Amino acid sequence: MNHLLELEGVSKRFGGVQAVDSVDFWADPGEIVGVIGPNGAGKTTLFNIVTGFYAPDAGKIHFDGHNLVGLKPNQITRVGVSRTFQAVRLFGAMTVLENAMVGQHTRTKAGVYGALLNTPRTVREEQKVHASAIDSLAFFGDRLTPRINSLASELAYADRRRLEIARAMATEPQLLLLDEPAAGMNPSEKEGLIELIGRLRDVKGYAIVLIEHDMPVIKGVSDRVVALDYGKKIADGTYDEVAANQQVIEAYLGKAGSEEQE
Amino acid sequence: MSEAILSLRHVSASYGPVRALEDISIDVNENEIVCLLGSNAAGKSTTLRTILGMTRASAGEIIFDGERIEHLTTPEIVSRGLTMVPENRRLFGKMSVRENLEIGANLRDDKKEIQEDIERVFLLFPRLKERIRQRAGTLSGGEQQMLAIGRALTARPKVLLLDEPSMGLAPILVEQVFETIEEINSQGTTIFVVEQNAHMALSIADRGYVLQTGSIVLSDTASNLLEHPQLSDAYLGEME
Amino acid sequence: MRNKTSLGKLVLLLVVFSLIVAACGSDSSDTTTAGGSDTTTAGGSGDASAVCDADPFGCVEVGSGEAITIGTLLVISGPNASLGQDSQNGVVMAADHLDGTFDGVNGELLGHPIAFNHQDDGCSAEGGQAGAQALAADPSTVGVIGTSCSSAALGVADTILSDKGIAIISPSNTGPALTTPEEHQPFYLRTAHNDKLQGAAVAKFAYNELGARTAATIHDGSPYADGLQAVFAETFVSLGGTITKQEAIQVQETDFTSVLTSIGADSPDVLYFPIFAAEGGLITQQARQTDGLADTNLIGSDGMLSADYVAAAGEAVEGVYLSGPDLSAFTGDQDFYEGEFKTAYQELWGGEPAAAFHAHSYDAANMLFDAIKAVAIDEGGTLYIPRTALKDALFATSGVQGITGTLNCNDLGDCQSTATIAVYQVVGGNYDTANPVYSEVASLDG
Amino acid sequence: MTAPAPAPTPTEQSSRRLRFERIPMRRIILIVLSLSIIYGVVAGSTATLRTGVFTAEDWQSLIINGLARGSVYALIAIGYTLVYGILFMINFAHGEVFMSGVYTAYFVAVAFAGNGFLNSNPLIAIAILLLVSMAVSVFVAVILERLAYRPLRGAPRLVPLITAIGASFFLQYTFRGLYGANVRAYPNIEILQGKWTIFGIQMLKTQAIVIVAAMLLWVLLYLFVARTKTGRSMRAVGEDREIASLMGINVDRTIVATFAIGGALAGAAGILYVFLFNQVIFTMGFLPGIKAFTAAVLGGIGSITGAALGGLLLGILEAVGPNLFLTGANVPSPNQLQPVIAFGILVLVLIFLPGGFVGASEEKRA
Amino acid sequence: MNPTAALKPGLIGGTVVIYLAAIGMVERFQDRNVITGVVGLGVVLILLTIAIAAYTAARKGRTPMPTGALVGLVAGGMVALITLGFEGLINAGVDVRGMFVSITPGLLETLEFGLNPALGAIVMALAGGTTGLVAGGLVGLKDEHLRSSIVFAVSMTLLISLGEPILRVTLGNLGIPTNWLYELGGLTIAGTIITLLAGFGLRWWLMGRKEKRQEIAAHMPEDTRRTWGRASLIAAILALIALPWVVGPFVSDVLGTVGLYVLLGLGLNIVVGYAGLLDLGYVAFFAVGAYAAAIFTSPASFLVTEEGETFAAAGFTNIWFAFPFVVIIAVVIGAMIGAPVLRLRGDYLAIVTLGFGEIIRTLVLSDWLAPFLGGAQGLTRIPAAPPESFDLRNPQHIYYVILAFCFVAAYISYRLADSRVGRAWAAMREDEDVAEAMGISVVRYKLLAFAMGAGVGSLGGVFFAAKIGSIFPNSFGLQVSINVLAVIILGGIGSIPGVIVGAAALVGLPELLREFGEFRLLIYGAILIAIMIFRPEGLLPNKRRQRELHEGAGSAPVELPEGASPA
Repeated sequence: MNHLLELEGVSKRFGGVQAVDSVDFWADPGEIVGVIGPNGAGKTTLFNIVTGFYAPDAGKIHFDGHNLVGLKPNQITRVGVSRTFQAVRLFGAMTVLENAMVGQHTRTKAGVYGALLNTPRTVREEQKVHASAIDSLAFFGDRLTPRINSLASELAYADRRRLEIARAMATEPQLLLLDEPAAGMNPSEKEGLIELIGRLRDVKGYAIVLIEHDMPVIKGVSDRVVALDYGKKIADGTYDEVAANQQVIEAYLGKAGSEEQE
Repeated sequence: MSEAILSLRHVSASYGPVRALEDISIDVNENEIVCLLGSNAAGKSTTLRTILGMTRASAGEIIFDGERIEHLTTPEIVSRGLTMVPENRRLFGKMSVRENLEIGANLRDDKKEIQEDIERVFLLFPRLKERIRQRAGTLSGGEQQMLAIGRALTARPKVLLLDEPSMGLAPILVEQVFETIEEINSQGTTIFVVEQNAHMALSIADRGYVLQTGSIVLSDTASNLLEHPQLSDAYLGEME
Repeated sequence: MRNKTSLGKLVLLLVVFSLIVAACGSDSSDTTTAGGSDTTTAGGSGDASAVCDADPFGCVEVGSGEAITIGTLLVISGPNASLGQDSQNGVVMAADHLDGTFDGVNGELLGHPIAFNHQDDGCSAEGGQAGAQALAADPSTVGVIGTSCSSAALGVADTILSDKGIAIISPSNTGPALTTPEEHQPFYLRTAHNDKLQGAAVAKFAYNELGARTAATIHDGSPYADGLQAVFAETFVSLGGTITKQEAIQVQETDFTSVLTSIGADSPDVLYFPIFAAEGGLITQQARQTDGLADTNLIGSDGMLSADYVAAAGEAVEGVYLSGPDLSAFTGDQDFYEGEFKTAYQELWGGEPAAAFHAHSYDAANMLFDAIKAVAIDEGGTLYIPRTALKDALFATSGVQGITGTLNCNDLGDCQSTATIAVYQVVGGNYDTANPVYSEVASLDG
Repeated sequence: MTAPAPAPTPTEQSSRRLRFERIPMRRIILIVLSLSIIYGVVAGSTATLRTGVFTAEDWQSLIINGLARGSVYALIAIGYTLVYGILFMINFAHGEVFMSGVYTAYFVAVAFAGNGFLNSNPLIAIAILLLVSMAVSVFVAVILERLAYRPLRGAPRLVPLITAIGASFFLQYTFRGLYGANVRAYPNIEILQGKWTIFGIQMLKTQAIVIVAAMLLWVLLYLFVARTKTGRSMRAVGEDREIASLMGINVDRTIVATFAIGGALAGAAGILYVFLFNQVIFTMGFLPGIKAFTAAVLGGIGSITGAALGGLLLGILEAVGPNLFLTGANVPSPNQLQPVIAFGILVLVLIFLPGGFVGASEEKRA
Repeated sequence: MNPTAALKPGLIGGTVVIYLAAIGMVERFQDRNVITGVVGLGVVLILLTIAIAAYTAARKGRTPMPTGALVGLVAGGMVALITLGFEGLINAGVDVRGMFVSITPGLLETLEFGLNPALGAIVMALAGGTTGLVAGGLVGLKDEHLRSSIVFAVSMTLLISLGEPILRVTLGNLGIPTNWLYELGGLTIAGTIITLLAGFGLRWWLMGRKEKRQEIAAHMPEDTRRTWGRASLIAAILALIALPWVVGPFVSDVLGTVGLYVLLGLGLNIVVGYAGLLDLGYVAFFAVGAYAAAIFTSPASFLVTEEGETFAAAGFTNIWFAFPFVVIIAVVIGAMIGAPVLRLRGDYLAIVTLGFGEIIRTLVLSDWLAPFLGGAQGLTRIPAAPPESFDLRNPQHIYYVILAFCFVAAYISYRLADSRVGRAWAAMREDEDVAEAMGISVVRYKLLAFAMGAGVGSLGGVFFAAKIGSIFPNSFGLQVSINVLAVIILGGIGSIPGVIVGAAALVGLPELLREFGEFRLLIYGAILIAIMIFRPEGLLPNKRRQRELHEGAGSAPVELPEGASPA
């Protein structure tokens, strides 16, 4: 129980597919863990299990002393786990600022009465929400801040990815799960992303788990890399260890490829 | 390249505000196997979808068999002899194996020949024959991929497009699938395959293109590409 | 009745308009005054201004050549529209017949044309309110024929119009509450019979004439049907009979076999279902097919006294009893209703009457016309109709022959205070309004 | 844990709160609710049966009755289910499609009755009525698709639903304007009068014919959808529109075909309906439409078998339910509460079996 | 000009006219004078339809005037031919009215302009052609000022004629004589000409001043503009307060009904517009409010005994005391109904709520609960609320009460939209999964929306009961739910001013045209379809909602997920 997030023997089956097969997984405070694996390896399913979107068929999940199994996604967010989505899912009809403000939901309390009566507490809270949203956005330098009043759906693709991270940051998590944050970015944007993820850990102190196909990004940020294939964990270690792992190479390049390499 | 049966000339396409393809040109010659490689979200699937009219090209020409097809609807394009094995198979899960094969031949009326084609598919994939009455949704991953290929074959395409046929399959099955693709090609069907498993794809292909964030960055013969230093940079990252 | 489009004037107007536009401002207005007035003697007497000043609600002033505006407040939309449309037809026909013939053209009253302000009571309280407000707001409204549904009148239309001193005569409100001393509004009258009369008459008929000792009732959730069956049940029990079941159905339903099976379990002597044509027809058919009801007498009331019902029930209608006004008791021109009136109705509206209430509304409109004739004061072509006097004239209606019977309005506005209620039986696919199987002079006082 | 418990840390506090929130309150409420409803139904039913008010024949005829009206619901429900299966929209106006056909055929029936054709050649006459009714319903359904629904493909789901509600009123009042507001009685067809005894059970000829005809139509439809190319295209478009077009299927034409088939069945259902109830009025489509939709949901919307079973079940429940459940509980006018039973069942089914009886669970997580 | 190009719009126009005639609209509308003795509304309807067809076609054509004329000629000719056809059928002894009840002699007379059939047909074709010519001519008119002024003059004249029931009474109340303007429900000829000229002149003048005004507005300093804004707001409120006394009791009554629907619309707007839950059974809460209010106050209620006056002693026989309790009851019932069903998907929820609406209606109608709820006989004699001088049965009085509560509800809506709660709703509406991942308890917020909607809806019920004084089950049918839904959809889902516009258009206008009540639902249906197809965001859209409806591809995943999770 000394890890921040700890999964023990977690499994999930969909019809005929064993999407996640008895996976052990952990992340420590301030650690950046990269999760890699070919398409369909079960990476996103793992995220969905941790964040409560799927209930695991078997296994234990602990986070910061809480048992996460059986909690709803919103409760898991409240205890300090936040995530982004593989296909960016912003609130497209809201402004950039509003998206970030929604992130603050669990950290605030104002209800109907507060809104109606506009009590000093609500006013203060709204100011705090506003400030904290601005703060999250400011983390991305001048990428989002000048656009706080534009619609999320009007942003450039990479900025949408950034906004999704900012929105997740606004929930004030201890653990951030990023699902393919580099997808669709160009090389220089990826550079920026590597730098950003490092900064997130250093400045905010988050533990970060990221799924990524882009190996330079994985290499650039991960303290530790976990490889999945067919729902099983096939490797766990530093980037170099995992990259040298024969099973991983086969999973990635195909058997023929690895044979030719030999 | 006058003998190209399928060519894309300066094609661009977008999803909403995001530019997915930027001025790409590809030629596929008759009886060739051509592969398109690239990392996730590089625009590989978009290329296939654009060829088939499922995504509209915002610019450029697509020429199939001497005819421009970029303005046609999907059924019209299919009727001209072009079809695709989609990513993730996308079978009609509630239909039987036989029905899936029959629906592939939806545009044809020659009942006898359809039957012959179905038998030919069974020759290619004997496993499917055993499961002929089973619902496609209950097949295993490998069987589903076989069925998806079989479904495309019953349309008797001149050019067959395959979208990541290896995805989610065990390595042994991946090899089988690629062997089958070679066999189909040897029977006279032109193949254009999109794949992330670069080595596997290049091992059977004549030529290949490499796509990176919507643009073609490399194109060469398969053997040259296998040796090309930039391939691992662009596609495999720094894994090696 | 219908506005004719005057082509010449229309074209002229278009031409004039385009000329104006072309010339941008040059005006060439020609004002024509509407047709001349012919003076007819009005019944009222005395100095108009004096009478009008004396009347607490003043007078309606109908200028020379202007029309006398009659409001209607009947249900003309929604599922009950055929009921209100039928009544509205009756009113229009009364105006049509002012000149003695049904020719599709309104006759004149005291030398003035009749104009209608048709409002919809929606068969609901809110519809009655809105419609009554609209009529009350129009100072030219002389009187109102309406409402169709008791719920539109009770505490709503009757109050609003009475507060304005506008007489309202309902052709089809039968709810007893409207004419109780507690609820009655001073300007409210009705030519429909009070449920108290009809429900009780039917109960007496069933107990005394048919010899029934057990009875079941069905209502459809309308205050009309519910009220009738309640009065029936009360009277039937007081006569010594037993009510086996009081059931209810939903309107617009079509399958009533489960209700009928439930009722059939007791095999009552009589099934009384005072509802409307559509559901009534289905119940008639389905009752005939229900085991326990083979020998049960089926009785309906004036909501079903229509060709629609007979048609809707098909062959099963044979032998059904229907209560309603005793049209045979009409002492005037026997053939008027069956002959001239019904023929004209079909001619004008393209079909058989959908309900029985066109007759009541025809009578109501004539009552109003007579009262206007009696009190209006004609001064140089301008009519002055004092409102309170008009109401008093209406309440004074007595011994007048209408097609629904003799109209005698009592102090509480029941103009069928003593009515002859008849029960007809359907024989050979039709009921003969000339030959009721039972007739009783019922009085509210008795 | 023998040491005196220290003051709970914030983490423990929130943990305790989470433990409380982990209790599946909703499920508990639902279980309590369902148990009390089951108790009520069982208690009411036993009380009713104990009184012996109703004989076995009564129940028998009620059930036959339920089957007959259920058969009509089933045919209409198939129209909902087909459209839902392919477009994932509730065609709220389907009840009006049903009304339009049979109401129009009424005028043909009257003409036939007038010249005696109806009773001299009843089978031909009925066949013509059926054709007219089906043709008009198909026409209305196809026009509806073309003018009201097709422009909305790909719009958020509620948009076509609201359009359909609008179309429902529009059609209802169009036919009111055309044909009038009165109720109209279909002429009697002599050969349909009277009763038959089948397997020792007495039933009306019309009921027997309606049940058999509906079953026949259902089988025909089932075969059509399972065996024909159009049927296969319909299933394909319902499963995956994009891949269907990749198979060379013309999606638009397939959708039109689906509306047409739903319309044809509604038109046929209309004629069966007047066999049972022989009257038409412009509002007649609304209630059967709502009920057929309920039936489709009961059976699992999207499933043809489900629609048929749902229709029959709803019909029987309506016929038997009020008498069985409520009479014993001494509820006055139990049959007036039919909608409560019908919609109550709908609510319960959707709560406990969101996919209906036949369909697969639609909820993506428990 | 391509003559065949005029065929299609012409035939469409003709079909619409024939449709309008066949459903009886032309004939019923003809009973209403537009210009008395000259033209009735039915003929205006025909000509207007043809004009619209011609106008639309002419705008596309390169030669507007001939195109318009041709379109009009085709449409008019088609109408004429079909009219002749009907004449022929009738003369041949075919009972056309046996089927099409609206094809009456009167209708044919109108369609033939009262002439003999052949002559009438020619005139109809020519009238169509002329109308088309005029419409096409308008398109061709280069002078923007002139064209706009003509259109304005004609529309204003039509509106003034249609507004006769209100305007005549209102002007009468203000002591302005109207005899010169109106006659037998329509405009007089003189009135028509004056109105046309006035309209033309007004528009001409306004257009001339427009540029100048814009210039002034552009140079207005910020605080001056704010002052102006505030001043106009105050003016609007003052106008709202003065309104009932200007327009008289009838229009006040209509305004009260409109206000009631604004209230209901604001409540449903929270459920549908903010939380995105389609509720087709909203009438349930309206009924709960009305019945609860009636039970607490009516002497016919089982709670108020003849002599006991237990509740009277507690002050309950007064609607002012009852209404907070009513709202609490409705909120509780709303939560109870909502809790089990809120996890259902959109259209399933719609049907289930529709079912609940029907269940509630059936229960209030039932004999079973009649001892408590009055059954078919309803609950009557709901007492007037004190003070006596402010009788709520008076439309001019209840107007203020409803107005006040509309303000309260609008304030609630307004405050919520931009609060933490409103953001949670907006997030949930767009993407439930992501909202959940952001820590929003979707079930709780749906329930909150449902309960609040129930509360506002019940408030509507309370004042409905107070306004009418007696309530009957048939006032609480599905129709009410549909009406309220149509109101918020027409105005624009999620938009507060939209609700007001929607209620005015869908409730106010039909109240003023009650004589055409039979076509009300037809028009409702047509409006719902048209709005959904052409302007799904409504007339006065809420900005965010508008984006959601027009977004489509905007929030779609960029590349189809290549490694889609096995869901």
